[in-house]
Amino acid sequence: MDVSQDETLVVGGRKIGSRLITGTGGAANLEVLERALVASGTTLTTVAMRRIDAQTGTGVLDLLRRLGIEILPNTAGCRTAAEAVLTARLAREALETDLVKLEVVADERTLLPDPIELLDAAEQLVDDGFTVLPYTNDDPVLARKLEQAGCAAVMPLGSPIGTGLGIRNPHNIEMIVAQAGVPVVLDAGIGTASEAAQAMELGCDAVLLATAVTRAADPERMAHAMRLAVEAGYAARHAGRIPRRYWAQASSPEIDGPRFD
Amino acid sequence: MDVSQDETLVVGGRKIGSRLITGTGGAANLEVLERALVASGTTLTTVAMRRIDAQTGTGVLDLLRRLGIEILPNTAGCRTAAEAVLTARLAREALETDLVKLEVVADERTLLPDPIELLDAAEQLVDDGFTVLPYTNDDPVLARKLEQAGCAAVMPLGSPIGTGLGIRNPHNIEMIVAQAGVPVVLDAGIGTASEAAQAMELGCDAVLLATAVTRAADPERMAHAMRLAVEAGYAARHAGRIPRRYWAQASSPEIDGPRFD
Amino acid sequence: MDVSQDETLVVGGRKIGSRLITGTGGAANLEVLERALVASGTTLTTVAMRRIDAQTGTGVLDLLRRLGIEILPNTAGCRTAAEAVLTARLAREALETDLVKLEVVADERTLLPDPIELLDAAEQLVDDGFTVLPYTNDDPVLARKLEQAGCAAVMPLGSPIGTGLGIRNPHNIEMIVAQAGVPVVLDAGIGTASEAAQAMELGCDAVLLATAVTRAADPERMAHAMRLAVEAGYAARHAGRIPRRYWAQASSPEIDGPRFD
Amino acid sequence: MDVSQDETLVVGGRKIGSRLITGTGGAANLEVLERALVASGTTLTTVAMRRIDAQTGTGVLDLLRRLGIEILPNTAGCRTAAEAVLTARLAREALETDLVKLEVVADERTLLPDPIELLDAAEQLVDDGFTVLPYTNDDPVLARKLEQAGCAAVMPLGSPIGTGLGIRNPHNIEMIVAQAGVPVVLDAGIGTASEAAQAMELGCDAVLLATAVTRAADPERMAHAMRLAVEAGYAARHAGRIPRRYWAQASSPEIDGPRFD
Amino acid sequence: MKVEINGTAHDLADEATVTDALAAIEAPEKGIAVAVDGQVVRRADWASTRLAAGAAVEVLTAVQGG
Amino acid sequence: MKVEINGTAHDLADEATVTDALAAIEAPEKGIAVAVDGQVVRRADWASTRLAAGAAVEVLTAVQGG
Amino acid sequence: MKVEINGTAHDLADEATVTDALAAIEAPEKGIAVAVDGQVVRRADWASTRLAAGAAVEVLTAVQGG
Amino acid sequence: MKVEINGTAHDLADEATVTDALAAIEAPEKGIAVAVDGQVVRRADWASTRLAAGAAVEVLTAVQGG
Repeated sequence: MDVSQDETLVVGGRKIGSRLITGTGGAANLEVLERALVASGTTLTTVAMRRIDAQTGTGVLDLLRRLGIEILPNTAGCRTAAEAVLTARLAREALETDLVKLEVVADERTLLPDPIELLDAAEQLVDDGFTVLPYTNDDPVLARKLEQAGCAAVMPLGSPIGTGLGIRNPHNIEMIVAQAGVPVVLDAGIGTASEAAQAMELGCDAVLLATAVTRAADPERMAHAMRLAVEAGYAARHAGRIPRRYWAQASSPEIDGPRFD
Repeated sequence: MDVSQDETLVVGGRKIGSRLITGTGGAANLEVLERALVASGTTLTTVAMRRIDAQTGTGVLDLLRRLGIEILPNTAGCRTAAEAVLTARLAREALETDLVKLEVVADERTLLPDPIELLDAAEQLVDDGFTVLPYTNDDPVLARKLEQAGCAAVMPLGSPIGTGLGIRNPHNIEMIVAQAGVPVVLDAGIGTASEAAQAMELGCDAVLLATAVTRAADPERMAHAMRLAVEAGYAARHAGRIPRRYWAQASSPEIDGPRFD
Repeated sequence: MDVSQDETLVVGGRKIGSRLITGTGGAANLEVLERALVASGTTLTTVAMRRIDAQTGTGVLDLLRRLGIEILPNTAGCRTAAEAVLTARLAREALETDLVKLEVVADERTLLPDPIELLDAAEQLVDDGFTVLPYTNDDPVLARKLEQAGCAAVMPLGSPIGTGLGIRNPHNIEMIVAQAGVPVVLDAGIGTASEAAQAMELGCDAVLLATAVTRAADPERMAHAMRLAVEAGYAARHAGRIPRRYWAQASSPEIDGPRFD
Repeated sequence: MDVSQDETLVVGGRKIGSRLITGTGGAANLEVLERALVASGTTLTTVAMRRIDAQTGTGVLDLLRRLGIEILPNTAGCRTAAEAVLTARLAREALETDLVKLEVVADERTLLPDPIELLDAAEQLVDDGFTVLPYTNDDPVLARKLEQAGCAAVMPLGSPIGTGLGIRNPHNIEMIVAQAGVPVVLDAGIGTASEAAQAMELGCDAVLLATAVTRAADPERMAHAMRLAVEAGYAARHAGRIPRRYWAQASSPEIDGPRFD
Repeated sequence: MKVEINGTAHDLADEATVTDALAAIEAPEKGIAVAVDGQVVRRADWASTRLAAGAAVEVLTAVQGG
Repeated sequence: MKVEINGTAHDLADEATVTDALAAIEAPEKGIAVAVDGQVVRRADWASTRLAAGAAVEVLTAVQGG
Repeated sequence: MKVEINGTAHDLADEATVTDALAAIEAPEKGIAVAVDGQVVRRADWASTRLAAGAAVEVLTAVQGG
Repeated sequence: MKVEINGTAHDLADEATVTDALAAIEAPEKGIAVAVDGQVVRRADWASTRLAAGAAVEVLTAVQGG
């Protein structure tokens, strides 16, 4: 969805203050995570659902609540629609939110979404009243089906999770944006700031990333870089870039130069 | 030159407050230019030397002085070392600065630098006490020769002036950075924000651009985008990006997920 | 599937003499088509199923039989599994072949496959005894599901049909090849010879193209170019290319050069 | 120089039978080299000049003469115009040819040409009656100066010698071709067949490579691949490729499909 | 009776078979296939398959495509 | 009776409820959810939901991820 | 005498200096530089530098560019 | 007298010519070229070109390269 003028991002009726959505996975510890989240300026952040144990406790929830960041539970690790639906329902119980980042991956090596299970799970969760944000591949057809199923956004990947390979197929992302009636969030694959800016220039409404920040040498600084990059790309998209030209065009006036003969 | 810790950019002994250097060519009028310059946060801006006439007068100078922006005269339009040297000397007379953006282009269609004339002019101007910032192609050998000639920085192109084709050969820019002992300024070819961020991620110390801002649909907003992008790319460079991986890496813990059988 | 030594391509038990599979759509007339097919060296060529009328008659069939080229009927134009299955059955009746290039596209603008309908149709046709060659997107997960459904090959696109945009996401094609146990045929998007060679270098077992040849200025010559390119890419893949290096490596001996002092 | 119809390549008045020019460096031994040269179909091959010693003797010369391949001596290893000119003159004495592949490199790490020394050497050798084929960078301006100096061809690099990084800046190669009045030979950087085809599609008149073949796992097979690729790219260039389109275009007739309701 | 063959109305005898429909449009012997009301009719069954009034007959062949 | 809580066997009273199971593992009050034999048990029903012998109880919370 | 200032012929007094030439085109005080017959004339020398008949005077300033 | 041939010291007769130097290293007849003290000596002049004591003789041929 190409927001033609600058306005707050709205997903499923919720206003999202920042167009940089972050994940919490991969951070060395909660102190590092806190500094990174603050530097990112994010207002919406993912968490995963796992069996409780003594050590972990509910530290990440306490942190997000203290920072006033809205929680976006995911269904990471689910391989079937059934697992994902149950995990989403448990997340809703535990976190009192109907938001869910829907992940249904096909295998451990690529962590690519399973298009069949993903669409099935999306339909079930929409019927069950969830606000569904599906992590999908960059297929414009699947993105459209997810929107038609009632998802509140579509979240295509740039490249596989954690690879840092950036946006491998900008043409697909552009086609997804061209047809989308819901926000498009570039999710997964971002490695560095210029790629986050590029996602926004392609017309995405937001960027979701985790590894690029949490596993950077300096997560806090990278979080700041990503914040600036998302703003830069969004502004550039709406500022109307110059057309690409094959040959040069002078930026200094060519006429009336001095003559020294 | 890879600035290993975050510090102010220094060119020829001068501290440059902003890593975004702008040009003034292509702006519809001085009002538009002023808004763009302010939004860009630039502290150093190029002007061209031309025959004075009644209309133009010295408006752009007055504007830059009022905004407290340092003036960087260029030798745009010069095709030989002799023309460029004379233009630089006239600029020094007129503007009371020893800074010069040295341009010696070979033809109108590509506006690519003439490597022979450029190096000759650089040597003469360095001897004459100028602080020389040469606009060069992306040849690492020519960049090194310009540095050896005493230039205060090297300013390789990303692509031909005004094309908006971005950085066509990142490998060359990286090689220039790897060997440079003076600041590297990516000059020419930038079309949008992500490309300015990329230049900084490649290790450039600053970005110089004009057309991308002045000819954008909304120059002020694009100037803001470029400012953010340069900061984003610089921060990302120094934050230490994640390595690129061929296969995926989960950002959610894989162990100890729930079992629903 | 990476054929580790040079051997004939086998699809569903059939030996395919040429690794260049062609389409017949877009040719100005049958004479042009004949010259292009001969120049391509192809042994397997697609046709579409349409209502018979006086003009067309069965000219293309007569041509292919005369040239001794095996016929691969497609289900072009089908939007649902039901349409595709019926079209495949009619093709089998009309052409006495159990081969089918399965196409189920989602819309006219992108002509991208509908992953849900495609997989459904593939399962039905495999059950019905067809040798199914599905035209699919470049999603490695869908490719694996199609193989698991019993397809005799998988045919991922490089870019949308007729665009000539080449291979937009080589990383996906490599991942498909890495996991495939059936032949991988790069289908759709090829515009020029180097892209056909690249497909083979990525590990594809064959290339299927139509528009790039039939709509070229000189279809016969382009067909010849594609034939050479597929052979070149296949040979290069199996010849073991040199590794990519960041810095240079001399190809002339560096020691014992003459000394002229 | 874009040869608009298919004709034999002519360099400095000599007809060159094959558009694949090869080097001899890097081959494990003369037997491997012989098989590769035969498979490549080349008719012009480079050699380097070095101090004679007992072992080497003149084996490579005997081989090339036996195969009827014309010898193209290079000035590899030279760092100044003076060294290159002397080396060229010795080569003329030793090999009784006025052909020379002029190399003047600036450093060992990049092996990039020194534009100043290269042009100086080219002018001296042209004056001295040589047929000069300069190895140059991909700067269109330097290429034009070399042509104006009287070189019989220009040989821009795709990427640094031995890197196998392919053609890093196709836009520069296209600009060189667009302005050249002498043959353009893509020299250095080619790693695999599709890149050799691409060079020809960009409008180059020939490709010169060594490492990609001699250091491949199977030099003979890679030589064959390169031969086919150069022919493929040349044919594709002259066959007139289809235009690139953003959206899809059906290759099967869309009208008059069956209706199954 | 009226039947629709490839989208065009035709008037056939009341007992008309698929074979009759093919004759009506002068379809060639080989390289064709027939569906009646969305079901494939095998070549072997053409002569014995009666058409109902208003039947939709599709007669397909291979054309350039793909 | 024996029940499995997050994959570990526990011995609970025969009348044990979900609340008892949570007590057994000293689960926190908030930020958790429970599934018994693959079905979600709403917080409101924890006290009243009896566990059967051999029941599989999953107690989840949010952790860093995604 | 005739001199050319920025490409245009002007008629100046025979003793005319650079300063007179600048006055003739009403050049501003600051932000300008002068070349006579391809040589820079320093601001300090404007008043004392006589122009020869037919001299080519270039008066430059900074404009938007680059 | 001592001359250096391809970087190695050789002892030649005082009247030695380029031809003698080539003989000293058993250079082949064809496919070689000679520079003495940085100047090319044409094949035709080998026999008549006397070497000075301490002369640096380079004898080159073609090897695999490029």
